[in-house]
Amino acid sequence: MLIGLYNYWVVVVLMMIGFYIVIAHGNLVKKIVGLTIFQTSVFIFYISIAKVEGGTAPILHAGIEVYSNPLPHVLILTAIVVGISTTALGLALTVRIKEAYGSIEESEIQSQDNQIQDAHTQGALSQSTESRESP
Amino acid sequence: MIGLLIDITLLTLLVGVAIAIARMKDLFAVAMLAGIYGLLTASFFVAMDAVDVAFTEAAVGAGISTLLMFVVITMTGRSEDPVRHKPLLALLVVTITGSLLIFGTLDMPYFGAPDAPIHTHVAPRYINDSMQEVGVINLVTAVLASYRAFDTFGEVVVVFTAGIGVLALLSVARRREDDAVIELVNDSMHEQHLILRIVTKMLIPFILLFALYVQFHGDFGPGGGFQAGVIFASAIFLYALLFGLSTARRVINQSIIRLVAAVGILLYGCVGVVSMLNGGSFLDYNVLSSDPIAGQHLGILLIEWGVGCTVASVMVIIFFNFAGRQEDNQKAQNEEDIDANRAL
Amino acid sequence: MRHTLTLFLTLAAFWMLNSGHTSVLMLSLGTISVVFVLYIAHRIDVVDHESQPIHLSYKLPGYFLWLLKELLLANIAVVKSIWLGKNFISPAFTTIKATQKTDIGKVIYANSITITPGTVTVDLVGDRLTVHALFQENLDILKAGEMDRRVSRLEN
Amino acid sequence: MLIAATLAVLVAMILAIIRGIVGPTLYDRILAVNMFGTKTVLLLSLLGFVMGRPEFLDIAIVYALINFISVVGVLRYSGTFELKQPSAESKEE
Amino acid sequence: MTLDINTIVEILSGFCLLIGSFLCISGGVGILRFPDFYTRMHAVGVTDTLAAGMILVGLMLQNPDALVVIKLLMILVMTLFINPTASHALAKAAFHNGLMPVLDDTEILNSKERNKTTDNDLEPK
Repeated sequence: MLIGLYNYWVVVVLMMIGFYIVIAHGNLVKKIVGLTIFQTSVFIFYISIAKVEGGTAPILHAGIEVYSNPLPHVLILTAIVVGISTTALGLALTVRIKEAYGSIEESEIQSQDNQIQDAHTQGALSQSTESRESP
Repeated sequence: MIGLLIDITLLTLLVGVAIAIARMKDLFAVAMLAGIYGLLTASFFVAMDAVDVAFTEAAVGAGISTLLMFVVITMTGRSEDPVRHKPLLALLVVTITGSLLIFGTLDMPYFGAPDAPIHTHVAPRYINDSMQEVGVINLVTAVLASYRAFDTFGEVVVVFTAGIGVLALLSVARRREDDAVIELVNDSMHEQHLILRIVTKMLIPFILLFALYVQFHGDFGPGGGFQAGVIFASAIFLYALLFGLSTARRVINQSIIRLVAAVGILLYGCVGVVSMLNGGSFLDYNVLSSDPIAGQHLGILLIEWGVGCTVASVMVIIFFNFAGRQEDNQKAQNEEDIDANRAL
Repeated sequence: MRHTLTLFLTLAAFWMLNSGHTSVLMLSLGTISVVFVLYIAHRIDVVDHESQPIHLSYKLPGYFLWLLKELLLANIAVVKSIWLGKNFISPAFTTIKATQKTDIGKVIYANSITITPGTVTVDLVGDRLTVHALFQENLDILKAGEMDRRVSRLEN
Repeated sequence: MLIAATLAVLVAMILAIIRGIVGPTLYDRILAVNMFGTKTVLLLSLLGFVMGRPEFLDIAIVYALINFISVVGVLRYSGTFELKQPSAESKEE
Repeated sequence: MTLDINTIVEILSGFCLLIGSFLCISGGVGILRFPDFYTRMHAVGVTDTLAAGMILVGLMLQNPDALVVIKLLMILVMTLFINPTASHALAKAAFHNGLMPVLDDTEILNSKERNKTTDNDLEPK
């Protein structure tokens, strides 16, 4: 019982660690690392499912009867390469955010955004009062 | 038994490393640990018989991803802000979700059970009949390139799109650098990193050839276009790291690389279209040749080649853009520093 | 030209040893790959006497045997100090002179020092090697210059 | 014996991870990662034999290569690669 | 009792693996026990060269398949070729960035504080 489901529990734990990093940390790079951990936990889940007791790698060989399931391997193989591409995209966005805001901490970005928003609303207010006064 | 022990040890180590990653503030250390995490995952994949996947994860998780992380950290700053957003609330959310998920796993078939639902639908066909239908002894390649070729096509397009995305976000118009300057920088670098340089010079042709070997032997053992592309790209990274980005840009033409990325996908798509013209359905290789098995072999060879081209060039594009951006930032920083010094 | 030829031969050998397939298709793919890699290697300019040290090749095996013996001895010393604890090490640090004339000779020397546990080449500037050693004795042996002489002998 | 060797490699991996986590300097961490990479290569070679299919050694070769590339990359981007003027002569002697 | 060639090879292989395992663990202990970065590097050198060599040779003796032996040999050559280079690069980078080695015994005793100071030096701004 304990051994039989151990893999899945580890997957859940890893997934939750990744999830925790994503929601509890403000640094964008750290968040991306968290996402990577999350992603990897899914990979581990799929590969664990594919394992067959007593089987070997799904490459045919004379005299071997039991093979692990090749389908999840295919899905994960492509997912890894796609994963690095999307991670790269995320990192590229981070770099641009750093250049635009001067910081990659979520709270700071938020406060800068709020300031801009405030400035806009104030500007809009004063503009509207001006326009009301002008005629 | 030993298999189980290795499995459990590796998984426990993974959890340990993940927790360490979560707790660390120094992002460089986080990236290093992420590299270890990638190596561990790859070892786990080998222990789980997923040799092809381990192949890819080795190059991606431990190599490229760590490298990109490092380039980005040099641009965005090394330390993390100590302020956390309501860690208790986050912990609560995570615990609840985790316990629900663990409750869910209680219904899962036990690990390695041969009669689990996943092993009863399509897998037997792949394992038993693919030798007659596709004629490739590596079942992963058979499924990847033949049974699920359409799916793989989508994945390659996603990789390509991500490459374009990075290009759009990070590419900067580059002024042509003076050859003499590059030459000068190179010479001084050569003095400084004599050993690294000479060893790298010896190594690079072999890494490149190894990548091509992996590309063409995907039918017989672990390997194929994805793995080959990543390894090929890492050889070029190594070159760029040691001989400078401008040298690498000069010898490896950027527009050709972009062209190759597109050609790879086109090659893949064209194989599908040709099989349609020959009267089959999209990506049905049986009709490519008079003998279905020969047709399958030809089709797999071509699309793997397409995949390899696209993956390799997209990885190179991604890396060159990140590194180029970093170099520009560095230059700007240096100039600012000099100005500041002058002002003082 | 000579270097291109040797690179071609080593690459071809590398392919054959890795692949082990002798069907016509695999062999022709192999040839194409090797030629392609040769083209790239020339383009990125990594084919020269440094990456293809053929002029040293016939003397190397003898040197490696000697190095192997040194390696065994050095390992025993380091392993002993690992288990005995930190009181048994006497880290030392110095600069020594390399007498090799060519870059490749210096690289072989520096790497031989590093590969022997107990000594690490920390820096290589001109003909001066900065070496860090776990024991003072290691440095004394290095300064006696046996390894240096052997590597120099490889060169000519 | 194979199993004993596998376990020994696993133990060495654990010790390397501890060094990687403890640090204290960046270089210690890189050293730990480098050692961990070598251990992974050994583990993979051993795993093939333990599981009875030793023909997948290509993966171990890739690891050896990638390990080198990542160490070089890390050094290049940890801001330690563009060397200041060598200060070797002024030290010692 | 006759010792045929297979048994001898088997015993030899077991012996190599045993030595390799011992060296592996030694290296692991060394990287934890040694006082500073440079000395740790020597400990890693042990595992990287002889331990890897022993284990790989032990594996070569296990399997008569030529292709497998060649690949193991290739891994061995690569390890012996690449590892010293990587170690050197690392040591050089550390040295040029002001990480000074701990030299005599009195300093080793103070290595705790030393390590702390180096950490602070590297602390991000």
